[in-house]
Amino acid sequence: MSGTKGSKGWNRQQMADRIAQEFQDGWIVNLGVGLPTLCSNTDIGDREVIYHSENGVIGYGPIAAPGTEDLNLVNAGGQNVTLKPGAAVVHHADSFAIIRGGRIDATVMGAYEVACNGDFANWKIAGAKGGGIGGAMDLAACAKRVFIILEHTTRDGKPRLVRQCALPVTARGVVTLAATNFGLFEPTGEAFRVRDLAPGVTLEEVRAATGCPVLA
Amino acid sequence: MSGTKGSKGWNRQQMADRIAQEFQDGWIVNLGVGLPTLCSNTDIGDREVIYHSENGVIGYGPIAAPGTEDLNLVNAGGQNVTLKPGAAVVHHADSFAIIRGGRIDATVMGAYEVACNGDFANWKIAGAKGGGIGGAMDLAACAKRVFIILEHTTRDGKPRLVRQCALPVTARGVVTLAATNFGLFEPTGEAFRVRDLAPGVTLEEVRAATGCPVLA
Amino acid sequence: MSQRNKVVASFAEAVRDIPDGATIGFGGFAMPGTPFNLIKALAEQGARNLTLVANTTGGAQQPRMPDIAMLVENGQVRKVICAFTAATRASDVLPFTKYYEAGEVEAELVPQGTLAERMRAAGAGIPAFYTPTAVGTELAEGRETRVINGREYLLEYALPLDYAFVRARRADTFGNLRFWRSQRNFNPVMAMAARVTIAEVDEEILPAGAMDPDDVHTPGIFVHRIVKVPPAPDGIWPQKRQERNR
Amino acid sequence: MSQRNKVVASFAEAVRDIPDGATIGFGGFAMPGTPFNLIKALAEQGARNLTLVANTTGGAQQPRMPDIAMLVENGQVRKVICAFTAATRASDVLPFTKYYEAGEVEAELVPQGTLAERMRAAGAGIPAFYTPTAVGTELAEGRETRVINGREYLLEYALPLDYAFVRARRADTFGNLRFWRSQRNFNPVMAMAARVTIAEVDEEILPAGAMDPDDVHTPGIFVHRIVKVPPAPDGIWPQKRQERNR
Repeated sequence: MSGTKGSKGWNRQQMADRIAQEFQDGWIVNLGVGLPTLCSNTDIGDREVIYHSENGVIGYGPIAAPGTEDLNLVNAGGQNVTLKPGAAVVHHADSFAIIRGGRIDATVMGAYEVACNGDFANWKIAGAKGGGIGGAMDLAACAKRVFIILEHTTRDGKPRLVRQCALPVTARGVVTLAATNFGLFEPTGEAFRVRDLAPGVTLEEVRAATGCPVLA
Repeated sequence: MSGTKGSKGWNRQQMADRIAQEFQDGWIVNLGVGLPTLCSNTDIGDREVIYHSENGVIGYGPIAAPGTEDLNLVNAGGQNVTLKPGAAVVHHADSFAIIRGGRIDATVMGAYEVACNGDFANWKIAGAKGGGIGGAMDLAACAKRVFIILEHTTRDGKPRLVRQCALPVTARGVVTLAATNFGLFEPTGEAFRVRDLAPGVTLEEVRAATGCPVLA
Repeated sequence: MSQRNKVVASFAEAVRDIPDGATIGFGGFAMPGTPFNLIKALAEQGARNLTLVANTTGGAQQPRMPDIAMLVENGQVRKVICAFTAATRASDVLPFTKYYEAGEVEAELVPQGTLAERMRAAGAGIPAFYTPTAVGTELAEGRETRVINGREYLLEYALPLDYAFVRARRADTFGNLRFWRSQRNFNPVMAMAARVTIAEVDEEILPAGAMDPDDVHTPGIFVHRIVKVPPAPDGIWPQKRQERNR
Repeated sequence: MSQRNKVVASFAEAVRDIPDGATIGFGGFAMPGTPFNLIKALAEQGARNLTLVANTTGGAQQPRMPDIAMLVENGQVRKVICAFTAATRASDVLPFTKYYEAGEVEAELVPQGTLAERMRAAGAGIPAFYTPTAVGTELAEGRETRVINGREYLLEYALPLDYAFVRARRADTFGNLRFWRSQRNFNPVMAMAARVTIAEVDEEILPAGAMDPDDVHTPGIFVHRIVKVPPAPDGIWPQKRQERNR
């Protein structure tokens, strides 16, 4: 989840844009903290998406313009957002009832690692005592689709798309698609299948930077 | 739960009055359909009781005067009631969260039988297929105190205060006090202890009409 | 399914796609919040072999309003799941009883709080939970219990619905609902439990944005079709009934 | 406890009786709905050996507001139960981490939805429930799971509280509460789970009856003490923080 300045392929917004292109009209979508938030900037034409935030806000809109913030209205990342017409607020147990109950068409999250068996890891740093789960495990286990946005490799060049997660997983076998700066990838069990390559990125480059087989 | 016209001891309102005298200031009380409803007519001085109805009404008041009924506001018996200042409405799952969560200081119910071991039966008529449980099993299992109002005997003179319920029970070992036309009785395990006798009723008469030992 | 405008022109249209064998939940406790118009439309639509979930089968009061028992009388029902499947006074006769005793319809009797919680659990993705209610009774016979912190509890399973019929006071085009007083009752949990929720609504449907987000009782993401109840006699409204004092 | 007037004059008075060893839950998600004034009063009151339940231990943001970690720093805390017990980015440092890594405080890490549901279960008299969340993860290791309809679920237990600290926009003297926007978050479920709920309230306390019964978010039967938050600087209010865009 580090900055992508100077890295090859898509930039942060383009990764988010590619995921947002998957959203269908009428979907209820939960955007995680950080990179996923950028999906709400994407122009997806006349498709209408309802954004749900784990703190119970259903139907939020763009970040509030400076000076107009309601300090008692935030998204999952604590940013002051606005509300769209038709918005509703519920409490935390009801908000996770919506998540656990299967009403979320897609959740978008950041991650440290995604495995080709659909596992992913995003709550515990290597060697840390404790972690930050937030709503990630509920969303990962229960959303209809789990989209991940992450850099294709770590800062020191190690693959983040791997055969098996080295870090403790958030959920098993749930990832639908992962967008990286190199492209859009679908875990198929034994490999990742390329759904899209970012401009200027070759299949060979992807394969060299990925910890498991990559299918064209 | 038949009429008491001509029967010995307390009348219907007096039985309810005796139970209502047990209510303490600040209690949250659930009144069942029928006889228990009469408790809300009782003058209990400056003690304030909050009436809860299983359909989610917290803080209801007297039955609405004819012509002023709100047809969308009823108590557990379907009667159009009024609301007191401070009232609140919740949905059914939250209403039974209040019950199951132990917030009800006392529930008052009718019954066919009460046993001296604290069991009681009020949901299934002998020989019937099916029954009417409503909120009775939740209230009986979870209220802090279970008060029962019932006639001391059936129309043909059989005791309703018994050693063991013949009918299927609503809950086991939960009855705090039972008020009948003969008096107020406390189940002690092997017997009923007399807490009050109705005017003109003797201990001997109670014993003759009761299906288990009665302690003075 | 569009989230933009869920308003449907008629009750018939709103229930048209309900297939034989569907499980349908009904809000309502006594008259308030009962979707009379949708029940009537379902009777006219004719789907059969249905499983119906409601507080009661109805029909004990006069005037009789459209109720679950009418669908039973109509031959549309395989099973009911209710907190009342028979009267509690020998002198009362429920219309349902005749069919139940004749074995023409199945019934599952569930304590009211357990019924509400099973629906809420279905909506909340909780497949099962423990409750103290009904422990030690006939209803718990042969079923799984568990002692937790020294007390015995009964295992209960979520009860998901294909459709929910609800009645609300107010709605916007997005499907956000508000109920009036005890009209709320089972309606929000029925809506949570259902794949498709159909609401009949007392007032004119508001545009999205006209309801304050803090005032919504049931969020629109739980509601899929909305029909305005027309004035009587075309629409069915709660009526005064004889006061009973049992 | 009187239901008539629950208004208490000061935060100090509202928290005075909290004993050592109590379990206390805190509403709040980011700034909205966080009971800053009650947290500060608890720090001044000094009860020790506490178990604290909240979304996070706090302190990651500037300006720093009264938070759980301050009570840890103050030596009052035995254990925290949170959805965040460490940062998710190596570059972030939580004030809590130092004490946790030094073994001076225990922590139980719980997924946020499970945390909310455990509190709701405590309030609803449900001692345990099953959830799909965390199945197959480190959090489920060695714990009881069960397959229901072909899917594996984890058994989770209710988490009852001795006290809940909540923050609301509006209250009446009976304790009925309304929250503003995402101020609601955990507050209603914390209130449900607690034996004693203490609310700090933004607006002047209303007389009972001034709030419409359909507009109440948390019924007064769940609320025991209410304190009006005074204007700053005597009272602590949410403040703008630097926008972070990670």
